[in-house]
Amino acid sequence: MELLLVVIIGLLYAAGIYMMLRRSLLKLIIGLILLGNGANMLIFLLGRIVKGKPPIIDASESILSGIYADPVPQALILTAIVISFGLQSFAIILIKRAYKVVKTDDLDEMNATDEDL
Amino acid sequence: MIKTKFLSNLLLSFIWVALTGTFTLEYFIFGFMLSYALMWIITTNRREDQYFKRGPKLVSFVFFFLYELVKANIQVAYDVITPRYYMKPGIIKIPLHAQTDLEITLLANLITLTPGTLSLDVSDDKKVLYVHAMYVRDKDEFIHSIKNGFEKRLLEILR
Amino acid sequence: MSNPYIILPVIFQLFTAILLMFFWTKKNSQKLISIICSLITLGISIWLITIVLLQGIHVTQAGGWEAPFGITFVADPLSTLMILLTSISGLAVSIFSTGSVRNARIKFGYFPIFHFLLMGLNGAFLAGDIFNLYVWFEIIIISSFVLITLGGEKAQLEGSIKYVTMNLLASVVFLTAIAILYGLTGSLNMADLSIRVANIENRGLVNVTAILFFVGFGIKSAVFPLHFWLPASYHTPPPAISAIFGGLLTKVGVYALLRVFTLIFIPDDFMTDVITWVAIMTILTGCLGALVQNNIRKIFSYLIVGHIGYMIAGLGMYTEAALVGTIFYLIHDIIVKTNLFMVTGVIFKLKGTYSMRNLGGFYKTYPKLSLLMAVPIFSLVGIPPLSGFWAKVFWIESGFITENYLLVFVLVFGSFLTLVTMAKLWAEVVWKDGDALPMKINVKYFWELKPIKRVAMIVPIVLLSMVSLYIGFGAEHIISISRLIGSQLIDTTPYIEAVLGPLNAEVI
Amino acid sequence: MSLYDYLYYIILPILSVSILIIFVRFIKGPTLSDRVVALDLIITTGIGIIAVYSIHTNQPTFLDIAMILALIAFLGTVAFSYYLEKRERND
Amino acid sequence: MTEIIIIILSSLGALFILLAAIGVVRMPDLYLRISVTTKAATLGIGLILAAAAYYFNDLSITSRVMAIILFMLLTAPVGAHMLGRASYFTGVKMWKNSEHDDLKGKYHPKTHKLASEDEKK
Amino acid sequence: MKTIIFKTASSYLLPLLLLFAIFILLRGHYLPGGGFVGGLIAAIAFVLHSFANGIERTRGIIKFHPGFLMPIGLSIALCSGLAPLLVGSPFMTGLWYHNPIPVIGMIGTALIFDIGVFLVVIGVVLTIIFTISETI
Amino acid sequence: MLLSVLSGFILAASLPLIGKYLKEKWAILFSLLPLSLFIYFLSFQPDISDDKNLLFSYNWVPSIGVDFNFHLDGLSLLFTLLITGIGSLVFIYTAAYLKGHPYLDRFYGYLAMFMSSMLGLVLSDNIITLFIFWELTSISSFFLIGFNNDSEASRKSSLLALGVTGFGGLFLLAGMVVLGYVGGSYSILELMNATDLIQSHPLFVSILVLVFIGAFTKSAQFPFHFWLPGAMKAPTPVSTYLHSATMVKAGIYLLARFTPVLGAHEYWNSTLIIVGCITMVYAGIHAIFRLDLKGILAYSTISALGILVFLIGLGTDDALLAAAVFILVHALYKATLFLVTGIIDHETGTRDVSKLSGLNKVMLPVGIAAGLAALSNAGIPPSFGFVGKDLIYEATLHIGDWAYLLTGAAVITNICLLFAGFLAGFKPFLGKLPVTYENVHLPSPLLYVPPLILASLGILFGILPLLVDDSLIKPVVAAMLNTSSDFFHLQLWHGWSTVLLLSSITIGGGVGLYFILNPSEGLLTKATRFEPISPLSITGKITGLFHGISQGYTSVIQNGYLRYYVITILVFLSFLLGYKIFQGIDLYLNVATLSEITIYEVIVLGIMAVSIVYTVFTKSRLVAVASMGVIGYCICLVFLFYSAPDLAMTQFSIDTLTVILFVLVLYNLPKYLKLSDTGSRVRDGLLALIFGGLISLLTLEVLNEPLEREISAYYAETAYKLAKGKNVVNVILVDFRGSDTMVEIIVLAIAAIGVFSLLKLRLKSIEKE
Ligand code: NA
Ligand code: NA
Repeated sequence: MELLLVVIIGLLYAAGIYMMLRRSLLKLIIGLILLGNGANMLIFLLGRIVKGKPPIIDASESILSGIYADPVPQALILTAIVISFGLQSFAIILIKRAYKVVKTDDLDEMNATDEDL
Repeated sequence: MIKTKFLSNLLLSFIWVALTGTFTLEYFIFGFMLSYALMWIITTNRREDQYFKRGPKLVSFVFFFLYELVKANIQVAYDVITPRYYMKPGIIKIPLHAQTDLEITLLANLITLTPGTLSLDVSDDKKVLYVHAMYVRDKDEFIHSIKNGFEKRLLEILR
Repeated sequence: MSNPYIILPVIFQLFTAILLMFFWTKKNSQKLISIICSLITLGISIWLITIVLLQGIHVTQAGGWEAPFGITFVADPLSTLMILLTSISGLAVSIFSTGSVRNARIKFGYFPIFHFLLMGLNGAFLAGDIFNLYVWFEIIIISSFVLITLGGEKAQLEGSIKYVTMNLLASVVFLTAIAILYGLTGSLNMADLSIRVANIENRGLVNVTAILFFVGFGIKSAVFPLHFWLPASYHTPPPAISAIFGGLLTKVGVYALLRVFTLIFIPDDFMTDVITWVAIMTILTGCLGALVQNNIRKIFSYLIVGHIGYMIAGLGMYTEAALVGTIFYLIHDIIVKTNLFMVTGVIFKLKGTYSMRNLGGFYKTYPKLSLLMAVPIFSLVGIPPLSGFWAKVFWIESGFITENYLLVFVLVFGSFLTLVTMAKLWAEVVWKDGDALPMKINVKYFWELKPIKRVAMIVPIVLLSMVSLYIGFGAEHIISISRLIGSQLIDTTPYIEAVLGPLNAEVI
Repeated sequence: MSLYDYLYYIILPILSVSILIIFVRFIKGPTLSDRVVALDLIITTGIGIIAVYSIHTNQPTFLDIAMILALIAFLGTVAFSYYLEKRERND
Repeated sequence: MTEIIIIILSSLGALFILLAAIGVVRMPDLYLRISVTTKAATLGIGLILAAAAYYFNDLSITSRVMAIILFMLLTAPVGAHMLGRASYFTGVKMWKNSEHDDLKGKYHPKTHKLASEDEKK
Repeated sequence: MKTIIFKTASSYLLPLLLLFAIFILLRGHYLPGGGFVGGLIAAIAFVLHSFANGIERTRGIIKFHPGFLMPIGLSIALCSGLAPLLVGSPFMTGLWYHNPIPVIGMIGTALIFDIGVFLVVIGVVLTIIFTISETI
Repeated sequence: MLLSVLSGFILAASLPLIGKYLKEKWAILFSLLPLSLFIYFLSFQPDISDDKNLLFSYNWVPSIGVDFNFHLDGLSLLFTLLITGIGSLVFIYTAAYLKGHPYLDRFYGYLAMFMSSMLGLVLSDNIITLFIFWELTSISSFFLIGFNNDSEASRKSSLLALGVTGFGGLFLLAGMVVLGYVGGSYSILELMNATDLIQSHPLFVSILVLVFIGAFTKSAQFPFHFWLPGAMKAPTPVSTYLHSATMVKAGIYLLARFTPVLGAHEYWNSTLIIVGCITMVYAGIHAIFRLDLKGILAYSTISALGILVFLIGLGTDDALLAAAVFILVHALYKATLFLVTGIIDHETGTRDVSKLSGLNKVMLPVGIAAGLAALSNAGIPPSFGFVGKDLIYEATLHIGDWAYLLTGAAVITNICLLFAGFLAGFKPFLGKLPVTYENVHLPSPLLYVPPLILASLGILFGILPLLVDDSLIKPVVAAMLNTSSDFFHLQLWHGWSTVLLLSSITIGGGVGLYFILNPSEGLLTKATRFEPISPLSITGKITGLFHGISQGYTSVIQNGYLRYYVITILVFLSFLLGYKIFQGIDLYLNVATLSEITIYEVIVLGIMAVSIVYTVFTKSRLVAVASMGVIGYCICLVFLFYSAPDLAMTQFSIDTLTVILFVLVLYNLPKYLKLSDTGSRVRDGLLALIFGGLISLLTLEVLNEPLEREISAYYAETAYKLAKGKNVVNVILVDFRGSDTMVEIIVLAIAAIGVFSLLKLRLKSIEKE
């Protein structure tokens, strides 16, 4: 199963990159989101995957015993997801505003700040 | 309206208890207080009708609904899995007896929940309901079946 | 030494930001709160660096969970120094902002975000946990996103799109690196990682992970060829914002590089080569870029890049002396760059333009101001014995010792380009007789400001100029702190022992 | 065949295949509304998968996710409808 | 006995979902797809959830399952209605064999007000 | 969107979802859930309501700007983290009230912290969505 | 001592307070500073002639061995006396020259700064401190050359001067640092004891090169000489003080100072001889063709500096003696000529030598000063210049193999210098006074007394060389040789010898040339034909080219296209990753560690893969957003299958919220346009696949490694017992790693504020700064 996940992660990274290299602002943001998803999956996979044993202590027990999923990557991903959500929302609004002000979605037309030596 | 509010309050407390899955007095009281607070937060003017004396009708309505559900599901299933289409779809205007928002909403939802029909919209003057139906052999008969079936039974419970 | 109060610089900034949020539209209260709290933070930072220098490294284990299980905050000389510098710059920019930032921006959260940014910086410096470092970085970038777009002007938005994109890319790379590091070690505590990474047998994987960290932090510190966002964006927001960005943001990347590449990864030969080449190209790109600009803020933006190259060069040589140079330069650069961007703000308020071609006449009209401007400008050039000078002594020596002749040459050449650029700027802006520029209606000129605002714009420049003069003339003190830090970067045992407790020989 | 095997080897695959079939509609469209219907149905089917999975792994906690999913599916549909209506009105 | 009930419930549920899946692909127009799928799926999920409730046989879980079902019964038709209505005035066409369209012309093109009678010209 | 059906449904959904949100918040320490997801659900509840009734109505319910929830939530979270400093423990050390409270369970700084998270998340999501909706 | 060195800085710093009052009427008071310093340094003379080395120690940066240790020996004494002596006269002269100038106080400030820097430079024992003062002289020079900052030419010249000297200075810094490293100390006194160590070190050549670049740029040696004529744009006192008498001699001082450390080495000698020789001849010939008095003097200065470098390069006792004398000689006559030129310029308004004549009739004392200086310049007895020239020939004649060639060069140079001296010293004063200048008056004594003093000294030392012999020159030579020297006595008359013959040839040639060659526009034009190949214009071209390259490079690198930036970053990252993965890792796959594959996972991941591809390639924005929704839900299912219910919940909620956001925003965005061509799509696709592939490969390799579970095990153990929670993930979030969560919600809050202000804040047009 890890093999498939590895492929998917690679695919997410590749798709994210590809989208970032397009000229549309919107695709850029989509690309970043895909990359973020890829990174989260990567953390998840590299924390090693365990099927059907969430890191929740049974009502009758006081420690987590046997085989269980590593809770640390889950906590990290949770934090990362939430943070990306904040950043992504901001980025999404940014493109909206940029479109309104610059009046184009074409990134190639947004290079005024680099010109004018 | 105090009674209505009290009822919804009780209902919400009940849901709380159901959610937590612990039927004890403390949980119930806590839920009651919680929903009381929430209702205070969300209160806008809303009309609600009395709530009691509808028990038996409710039960029979449920069975009626389930029957309709299964029947229509089978009909649709047959149409879905067989290669030919047997349906005669269309959007039908159904005049409403239901008046309050709650009545209309419940009716519309129930209609949608049965396979083959879909409440598309209610006119702004709340006089008619537009329903998309799969099997409209006869338009009038269809309207009649809705009005005598769902609407009548539903209104009996609600009024 | 355990001391729960070392996170005060973070907590207090957070407190300030929250307090400011409660005063959302009350601009005068916000200004007052910001200045007072910045002063208090400065006091806290001074206290912190004093106890660290006197008593050694202090740590606190957040939540009371022993390392490596909880999140550790470490106040070592490097981090407390960075916090002190942040507080100094922060105070200066806070005062400067009260005079220069227009009310519209203040009413839309300028000050709270500003203090969130400072909090993020302090947090990043104290973080002793790699993932915690990541979250602090996110605080920094999101606050900088908000600040750089605050006002939503066309140039701001265009610049910020590049800024945002590349910083988010950096975050992804950083996160990827953390994922792999966790996959290899199962740990996140940096001191713990130091030991665990050293014990990994598959060095290939370790080196690859190091590359990811290098690129992630490299983007943030704007090294070639990862620097593009900086010249594209730093000149777009209001000067106060540019000031705090120019002074501190990229340095956080440098800090992270220093930390990670001394504590967790010791660069192998390939990595030092890469760092060296990156440094060379960064210096050239930044300094050459600065040479041809006309907008004075862009000049300084490019110089930021070039001078980041210097600091990276110190890392590339990887000797204690070179690292000492880097630390020294870091101290100088934070103060001076912040100051210069504030100076550009004053220039703009006086003339209504950033264009070197159109500027002029400062020598005649504002001689005292010119004199004041001379301090940061010539400090930046590194006219000895001003603050930019001393680090070069360390680098050149290390460069010759490690036989990095090309690097030394480029360092020297970069200094030369900086000199020429600044001399040109001086000749154009200060000496040249400026044309009478048409008044712009959208600019609130310096003389239109209330006297208190004018004072608020000048005082921080004086303050930072004095600090940079002190760095230059009191070099002895700065060097001895840099020395201490440099030695602790090379010998990380004190750091690790402060976090994990005394180590037994076999672990090391 | 035990209950677990039955769920694992019969029911879960059926549900997965259902998702796959629905996904065909998602890809085909042709209108956005079709895709939204498909999306909604995918989520709904997901609830089913979760329920079966919770039986299979004996983890009732998974059912809580089902609750959230139900909520989410509705929200998504509403948002898309909201968008469609806004877009149409302004065109 | 428990197992058999669970197997029956879950099989029925899965079949209904499969039915909805096939329906959503096979039905010729959007309204039919909405129509077929919303309830087939709701019914199917209801059954599977019931199976789960039966399996765990725990009051808190049963109540939770009831809550989910209730919630779905409440939201699914509302969602269907919203989407159907939005689609209608974004111009999603009905299947060519459809016979009646009482909605035609009832929406005010600008305000989206829905009339109950034909507008008097 | 002026549809009677949705409007009516939303006014029943709102309290239901809010209850659910608090439920998720409180159980987080024992089962999946917690302040974050709880906050999201609460926010979604309001968002749904605003879709159906317009933002003004929803605003009327909340009675103050949702953004205000952010500093409040942050203050709560910060206080829960600072409390241990008063007794000389490190930042964010869990302090627990030793007797479990009926219904809610164990009361401790962690729970208070989670409530802070809950409020912040509501404030954030509502600020974002409402601002966008208002400026469309 | 420290106070006396820094007094100039103190004066400059106090100007904002006192400058205003002084500049009006009491400007002359400024000269008290150099004057008192002159007396102060003169008071050390007896000690120095007693072969005492005076060391004054002050701490500064002990941790790297940088200090204010001032070392006074013969060499530094000579220079301090020149600096303060000529300084006093220049300060006095300035009071009249720039009388009433609005920025007179600033001018004195810069002059004082310069004087202090120069004193520091020649007194420092520490080579880093020496360098610091060295740079300060460049900076003060920059301010002084650019003093007339309204004029573009002034600004350009000052930039050029700073550019060249700054360039050299940085190399010098490198040289000093390496020298310190190699020699183990920054103290010159200690370095002198480490000569063997230094000269045998592999870095010795680097040190030489670096020090030479520093010295040559400062002392205007070919091909770095071109900044000096431009520097004459500065007011005359500056030209006098900095660009003839003192600053340009800093390079000479440096070479002289390091002679005991780096000297007596083949590379040292030959480089200096060659460079000095070229410079003296080249600049000497150049001087002939000038019309501008200052231009003539500038080139003759360069030539004279060439002679000094040349002499130091010869390195013999004779040569060093000659150098020591010539430093003094040149300072005296060149300062005089500059001051005189200033007077002429001041009074007549021109410096064009072809237009000037007969000024003796209106300003005789000035003419006397000029004439005396010209004599000394020409080396005509009984001037001190004669003594100096003799010594030069003495030195060149005894050099061995190359004696004739080098002597020839010296003769040619001296002829040119003589010619130049006559041109500046005699030509304006002799002959007929043009009508235009009949109203010219003798200026204030403050202007003509200083040159008169200097010129008279030039004659006085010639007549009585004993005055300076033991007292000044001998200690200088001793310092350069690092031994006491008693091998000579300066004298005017050596008797009949080859040297005398050479002197006569020089004088005859020069005087002849003076009468044959009349300075005119025509000559100048002929000379300017060679301008395109002069170092100045070559440097100009190189600078231009360099500027062009910088511009091109910058606009190529910073081209404004975001995607090229991203591509660059990714290519860089992929290259490094790829290189390290394939070079440093054994690639293998450990199948045993992998878990089984089930049908439903395959389906979910398959759908996910298709959705990813679909998101990328769909032409509709909404479909892309919806597909992202699908991707998100598939990820949730993966989280769910692999025991992460909290994650699944959160991902679900967040994903949906993101979709909502997109949907709300999309409504304002334009439709996708197909903007990129197939070529770039293929390129981007390849890059993306390579990067994705590398990440996959890396992931697989990491999966082979065993994972330490110590930390998770601790959490599993203590989550309930100590942290009182059963959902370990949540316990981590709110307790074990609560700080992360704290930060996380702050990120959210900031983002919300950002969204709010981004959408709501509309600057009024009046607020858009
Ligand atoms: Na180390
Ligand atoms: Na949770």
